[in-house]
Amino acid sequence: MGEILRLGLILMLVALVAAVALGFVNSKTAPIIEEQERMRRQEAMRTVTSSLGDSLQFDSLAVEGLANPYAMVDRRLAVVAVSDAVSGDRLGYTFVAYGKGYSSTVQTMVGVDSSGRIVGCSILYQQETPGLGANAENQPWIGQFEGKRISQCSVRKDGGEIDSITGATITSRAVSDSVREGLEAMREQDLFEGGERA
Amino acid sequence: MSASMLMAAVLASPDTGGGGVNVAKMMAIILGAIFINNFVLSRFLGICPFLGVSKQLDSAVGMGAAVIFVMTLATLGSWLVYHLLLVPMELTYLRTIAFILIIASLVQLVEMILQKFSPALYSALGIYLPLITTNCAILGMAVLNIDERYGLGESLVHAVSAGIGFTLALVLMAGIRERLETADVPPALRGLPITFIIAGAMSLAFFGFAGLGG
Amino acid sequence: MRLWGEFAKGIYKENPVFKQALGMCPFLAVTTSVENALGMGAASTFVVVCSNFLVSVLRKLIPRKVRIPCYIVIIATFVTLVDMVMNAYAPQLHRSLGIFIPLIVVNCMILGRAEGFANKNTVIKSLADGFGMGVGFTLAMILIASFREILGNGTWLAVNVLGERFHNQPVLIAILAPGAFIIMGFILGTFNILERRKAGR
Amino acid sequence: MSHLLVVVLSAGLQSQVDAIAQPALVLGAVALVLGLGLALAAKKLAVRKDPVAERIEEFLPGANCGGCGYPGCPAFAEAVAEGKAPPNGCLVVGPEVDEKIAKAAGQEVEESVKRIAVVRCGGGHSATDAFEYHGPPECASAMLVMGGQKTCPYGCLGFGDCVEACPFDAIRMGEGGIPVVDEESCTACGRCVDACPKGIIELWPAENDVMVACSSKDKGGVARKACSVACIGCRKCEKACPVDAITVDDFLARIDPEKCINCGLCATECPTGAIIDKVPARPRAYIDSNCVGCAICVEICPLDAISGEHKQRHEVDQEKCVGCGLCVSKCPTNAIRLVGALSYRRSEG
Amino acid sequence: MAEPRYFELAVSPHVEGHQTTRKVMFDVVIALLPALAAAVWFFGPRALLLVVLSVGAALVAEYASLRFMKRPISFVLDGSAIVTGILLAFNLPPAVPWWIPVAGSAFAIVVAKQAFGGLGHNIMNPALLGRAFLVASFPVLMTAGWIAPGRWQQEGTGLTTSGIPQEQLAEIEGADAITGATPLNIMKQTYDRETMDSRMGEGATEQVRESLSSGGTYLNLFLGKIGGCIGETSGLLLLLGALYLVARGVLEVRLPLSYLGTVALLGWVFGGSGWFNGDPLFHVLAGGVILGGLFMVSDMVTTPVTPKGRVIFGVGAGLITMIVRRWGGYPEGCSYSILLMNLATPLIDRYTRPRILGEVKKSG
Amino acid sequence: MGKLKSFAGGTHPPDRKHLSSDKAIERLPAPETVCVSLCQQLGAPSEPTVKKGDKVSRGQEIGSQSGFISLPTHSPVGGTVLKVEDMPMPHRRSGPAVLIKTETEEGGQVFEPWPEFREHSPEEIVERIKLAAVCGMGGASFPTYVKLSPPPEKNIDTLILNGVECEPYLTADHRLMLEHPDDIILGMEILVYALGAENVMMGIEMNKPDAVELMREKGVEVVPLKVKYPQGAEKQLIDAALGREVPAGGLPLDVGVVVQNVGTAKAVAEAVRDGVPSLRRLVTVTGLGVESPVNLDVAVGTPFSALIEKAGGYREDVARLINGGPMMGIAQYTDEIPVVKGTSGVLALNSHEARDVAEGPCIRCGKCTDSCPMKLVPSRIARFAEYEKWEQAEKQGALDCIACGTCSYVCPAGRYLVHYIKRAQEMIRALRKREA
Repeated sequence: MGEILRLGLILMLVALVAAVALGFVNSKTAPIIEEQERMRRQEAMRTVTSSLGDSLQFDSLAVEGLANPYAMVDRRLAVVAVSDAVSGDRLGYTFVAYGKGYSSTVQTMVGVDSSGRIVGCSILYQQETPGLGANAENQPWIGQFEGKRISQCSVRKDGGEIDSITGATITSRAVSDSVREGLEAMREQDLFEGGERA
Repeated sequence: MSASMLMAAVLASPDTGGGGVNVAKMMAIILGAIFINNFVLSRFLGICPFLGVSKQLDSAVGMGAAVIFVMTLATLGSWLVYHLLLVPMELTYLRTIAFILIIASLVQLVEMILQKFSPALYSALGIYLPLITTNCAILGMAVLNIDERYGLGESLVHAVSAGIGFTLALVLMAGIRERLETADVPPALRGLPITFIIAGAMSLAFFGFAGLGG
Repeated sequence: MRLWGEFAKGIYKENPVFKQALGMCPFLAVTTSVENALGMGAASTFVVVCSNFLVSVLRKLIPRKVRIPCYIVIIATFVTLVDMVMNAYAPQLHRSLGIFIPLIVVNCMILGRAEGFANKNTVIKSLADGFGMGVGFTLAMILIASFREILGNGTWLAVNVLGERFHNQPVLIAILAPGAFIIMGFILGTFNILERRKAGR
Repeated sequence: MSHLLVVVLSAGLQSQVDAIAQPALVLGAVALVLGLGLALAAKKLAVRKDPVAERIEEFLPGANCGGCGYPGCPAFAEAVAEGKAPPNGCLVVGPEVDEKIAKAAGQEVEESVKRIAVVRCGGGHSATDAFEYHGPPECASAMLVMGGQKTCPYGCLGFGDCVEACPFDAIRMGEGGIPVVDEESCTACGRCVDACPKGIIELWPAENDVMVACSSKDKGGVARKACSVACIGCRKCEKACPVDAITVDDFLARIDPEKCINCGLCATECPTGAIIDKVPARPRAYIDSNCVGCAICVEICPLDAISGEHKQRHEVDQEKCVGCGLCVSKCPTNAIRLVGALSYRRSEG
Repeated sequence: MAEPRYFELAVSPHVEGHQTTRKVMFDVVIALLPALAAAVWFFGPRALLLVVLSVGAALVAEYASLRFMKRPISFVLDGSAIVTGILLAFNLPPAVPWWIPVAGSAFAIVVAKQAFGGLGHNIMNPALLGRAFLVASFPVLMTAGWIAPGRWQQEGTGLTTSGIPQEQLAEIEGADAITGATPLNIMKQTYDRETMDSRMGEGATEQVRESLSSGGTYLNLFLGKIGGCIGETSGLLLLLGALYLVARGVLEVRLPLSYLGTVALLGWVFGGSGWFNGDPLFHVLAGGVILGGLFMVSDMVTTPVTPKGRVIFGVGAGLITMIVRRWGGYPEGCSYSILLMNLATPLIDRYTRPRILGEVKKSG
Repeated sequence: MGKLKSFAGGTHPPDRKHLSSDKAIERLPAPETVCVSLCQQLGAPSEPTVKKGDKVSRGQEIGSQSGFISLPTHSPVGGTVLKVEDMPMPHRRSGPAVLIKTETEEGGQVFEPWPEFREHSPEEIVERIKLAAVCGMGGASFPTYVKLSPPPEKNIDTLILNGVECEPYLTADHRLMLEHPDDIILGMEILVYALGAENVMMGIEMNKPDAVELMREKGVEVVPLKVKYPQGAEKQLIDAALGREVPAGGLPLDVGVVVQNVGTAKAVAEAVRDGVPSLRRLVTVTGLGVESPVNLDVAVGTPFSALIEKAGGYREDVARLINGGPMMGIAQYTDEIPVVKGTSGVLALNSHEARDVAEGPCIRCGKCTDSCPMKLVPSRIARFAEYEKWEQAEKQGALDCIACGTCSYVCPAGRYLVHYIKRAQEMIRALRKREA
């Protein structure tokens, strides 16, 4: 039994040292990572809403019952309200759409104006096939979402106005469907003015 | 850890939020893991045993079964540890080290239990267990489940399906390699090279499943 | 010099990928571009050097029976370190390597070196060995990544090498999974032919 | 003082300590539990069947990578112990460890004499064909059809089953229609010996450069008719051999490699060329001034190549001497050396 | 007595059957010629050019690899490379650039065939693997490039690539979006009834389906007056070729029958928008099923040799074809289904060894 | 005519029996010297009992039985022994033989004639058949008495006389049935009596309708069989005639059946009724390589060259000489070899008839599987054999192969399938022996 205890303790010792080292490094890197993540989001939010104005203010919005179509992340869709930093007028929203792509969950940052028209999209994260699905990140494709309304926001095959990436229908569909579903969820909660009713 | 805590954690897992299991999503996970994103052929996980244990059909089947078994158990263990221990304590950065420890000890434990209580099963599966510790498919599965934010149920389904997918690839490969034993493969390509080429061809054929369940 | 020998053997004679078929998973998965290959190579080299070092230092202290778990913990620690550091300072690379960073833990090459070499050799030798293996691994990855990136994207380290027309219509399969397998198969075959030629002389 | 330090530390590095203590605690606990479990397992698993396998396992990495084709290191160790797997099957460990494994498995038969495969037939194109054979071009197949196409029932069929069988590419089909063994590459593994349906390949000491390249047990006339280089059992070699290394049975000469001194006399005597002498150039005996003229060498020389006055320094007739070296070993004053053709390995040793 | 006479010695048997590998291969080539003629008729000389390029590339690749491996060059002329070349070209859309068949053939011969040891040793159908390679490598080129049967369009018969007459298609609202698609593409869209209806008005799905299943379309499908791959247009002529092969004893009927039968059955079971209301005839006639079923499923080298195994292969391939058609990402699953079953062939062979005469199977 | 009985698989090689089917049997006088093999049959060779210079009479024993499956050897002529040594043989490179200078062809009756065989017990009859050295005349030369001495626990209910003669070209049995039906019928009765069988039938392929008719007229129960190779193989014949499957690795007597060739029946009749041992046999000399094919009644030990001479000599383009039929026969490189009891035919093929295909790789067409009468997968066994995987070859049923050659015949790739399998059989048996 003593032998066993000794072995266990040695392993514990090693693990202890490892944990200490990791804890130390983590305490140094975690904030950087967090900051970076935040910056990226911020940057993405700014990019997708750049057409709404120059000085914008972002506030997260709590709407009861705003269901996240992709419930695996969060049951509530985290919508950020975009308003003019000066006047405080609400100009639109941003949110992150999650769509199950070919080999990863594609995250798209979506910017819409207050009427529900998309003003910009950019891919936050994807691990799709290089050369195919990964091309979703590229401007010519993701750029076509700009100006689209909810009903147009699906691939042509499904009757929408989004051209699929050749050979990567699944990724195309994942992005457009997830964006549309997010918008639909917001529409349900009457977040958009006029026009966009069911 | 009390049972109620466990229950709470499981219930709190996202996938049960929608009320009831989403069949379509489950199908997507299953088909995805077996065919579309086959661990070996598409995600490049578990290549070493895939190359190593695919020489004979018998061992391929045994290995496959062992992988399914351990993968499921490891997923269960790692998911619980991650969501009940690491997440609450904000120690998620320890996941790699924690998972590998869990997997290693789990394999050992299973081996021990099997040997003790079911010698028949041990001789069929047990001999493959040691090989699984360093099978990146298992660790990959644990990490993927976290990255994909799967709930416990989904994770388990994912694990079983991925294991089946792995077994499928392994068994097919073993059959082909047995046949190639008596084929006129150019000497330079015999052994590993041709195995890679077959894997490539298999991977290409599996493209046919693209979009299934999606 | 002997140390040079320990280092150099990893590059061709005992190349972990081509001669020992180790570390295949990351090898195939991340070699879609030379850049990724470099990143993965650097990370793996770091881990194998560090783990070789530590294992060699501790080789007298760790009892045989728990040596594997201990090595795994040591390796996992360094992998997590790399994970965190890369995430902090090279987030783009971190994202594209994805799941394969934590999976360095189960790269047989690293455990293999720890157990097969560092376990019974001096610290300095183990460092040389680890470095050699890491560099060998990296070079191997760069080799296949070059094939894949040039064929599959028309670029090398993101520089367009085969002209615009090819870049727009590359042989996509090279960066897809089947391409990885098939190219690897033919590279190994070529190595076999070279070996034969050498033996024939 | 120390108290102060603790206070300062805990105050100043509060967050830092928290960030480190917590993981340490968790991981330490996990590791302890697992370590205990593993150690317990190791103890429980101590029931091993094969001590050899266990010893081999000691040398293995234990990474269970599967690269060897076996499910894990223990399985590989067992396979090696049972002789099913080659000792160098592990891809991870280096050659030094391979050796240790081989030793543990007891498979390493350290050969004192390097042996190589030799083909006991010189026939090939010199041997006549009895008929034309239509079938799979393999010796084993031809063998099934009336024992092969050669008139000589003992001779090489020349389809190269041995070439196919050699895992080291050490055999190729020579121009004479007889397989040629590359001495450097041959490892004396014996695959070719098994592969030859005529059983005319033999493992032969590499040092023995003189051998009978014929297996025919037919009577002289019959053998001669079938093949121009057949051993006809004339016994000339038997008589020529200075060391009685040759015996002729069943109309076939046989050299005892233990006794043979590579002098090549038999080869020169052989009327059909059935004895092959591979020595490129022979040295000659040289008698130096240490010679006391005892004439022992004169007695011993099978070729009468040494002559000289009694108590005078003797001389070797360079024309007659074949460098057999018999005199060298017998000279009481060590006055005789073999010179010339120094590349010849015997003279070096 | 005169001088003794010596005879050649050979293993038994001493007489030979009438078939040789080369005859078998050239029979297949002959059987494919009518369909080739149809392709040229419908798609113009370009189809012929593509086939010639493909065959040429296959032969060159075969020659080069045999030379490289220092194997007897005579195998180049055994006809198998020609068959591979033709079949590969038959699986291409008629408007692909000229280098596509060249690349595909080279891949098919080098990777799918010679790397495995050449004729008889390959695991997967080279032509299909070549096609899969092309689809994966050049998805844009391989999924576009359909052309409507040109000759008829020029003469104003108003046919479209889908085989549905122009006027009829025009009746369907918003149908302009689908004129460039093959029948299977259209069928695929009708699976999502909701979208289809919402886009083109209530009942559009049914309307399109009806058009697809109309007698005219059947006839077009059968005769080949539709868009599609070079070789898959004319079911009639393919069938003719297959009958020739059956008559020559080259084609074994178990494979094609079980395959086509399964496709038809499953086409009925879930080939429609619900269950058990599909159109079996449509599913058999559309796309590459006839080409695949008659000439690829029955590729000797890559399919099982045992009678039972052949049936299993056919059924399995049919099942996968229909699953891909109904639920998969590609409109056509024929070629992939065959490749996938090719992978399983060694296993099927292994487990379907016939009972040896007098053998008592061990039970339990 | 209803559906003819047959078995599953098989093939239809061109039978070319018309070359000799209407040629009546001619008796060929013994040549100047006869070379009698001491190993006429399957099993151990007999021990020579004569030496150089000895005078022998026709029918005298010149070799004695040695071992269970073995037979004595008799001199087919009266004369002087010239030498006793190894000589070239049709089934092996060389074997022990006795060379006898022919002086007379008189005599031969060395046993007491038993015109009424029923006066003797079945055991006595079997003993007589053994002493008379009767062995299977179909080609395999299995000692007949062994087949007639089943272990007591096996109940033999049926005797099948094999008049199928499915090997292409050969017509000796056909002629025999037409010309000596009574001898055959007598032999059949003796065999039935010796075996105590209840049923007896004769299997004849429908390419010999005249023989079927004649036998029926004589009151024999004939099973007309579909013309298909290898209809005459024991297991296939039993399957076709009775629907019984001989278990793998087993013998016909495991299903209560004994099969005997019609020629054997005649030899039995002569041994019992006339007291003459088996000294002669019928040989079809045919093929496009000889001028005029004939059916001959020759003394055992007659050289092939004498038979060829009788058939008008070779034609210019003769390429191959075969002992037996074209499917299973053994090629010979010289005609200076003697007729043995298993020589059912001497076949001289010209270069067009003789198989000469370059062996190509297997294209897995499955024709061998479809046509294998034993329902094996020959291509697979051959593959395993080619790559020397004997164990797997055995698992695939290599030992069940009857070496009929159908697979090689139908193979479009010209693979030497049956040859590989035979090699595997030899290796497997050798390995088994080594293990035992």
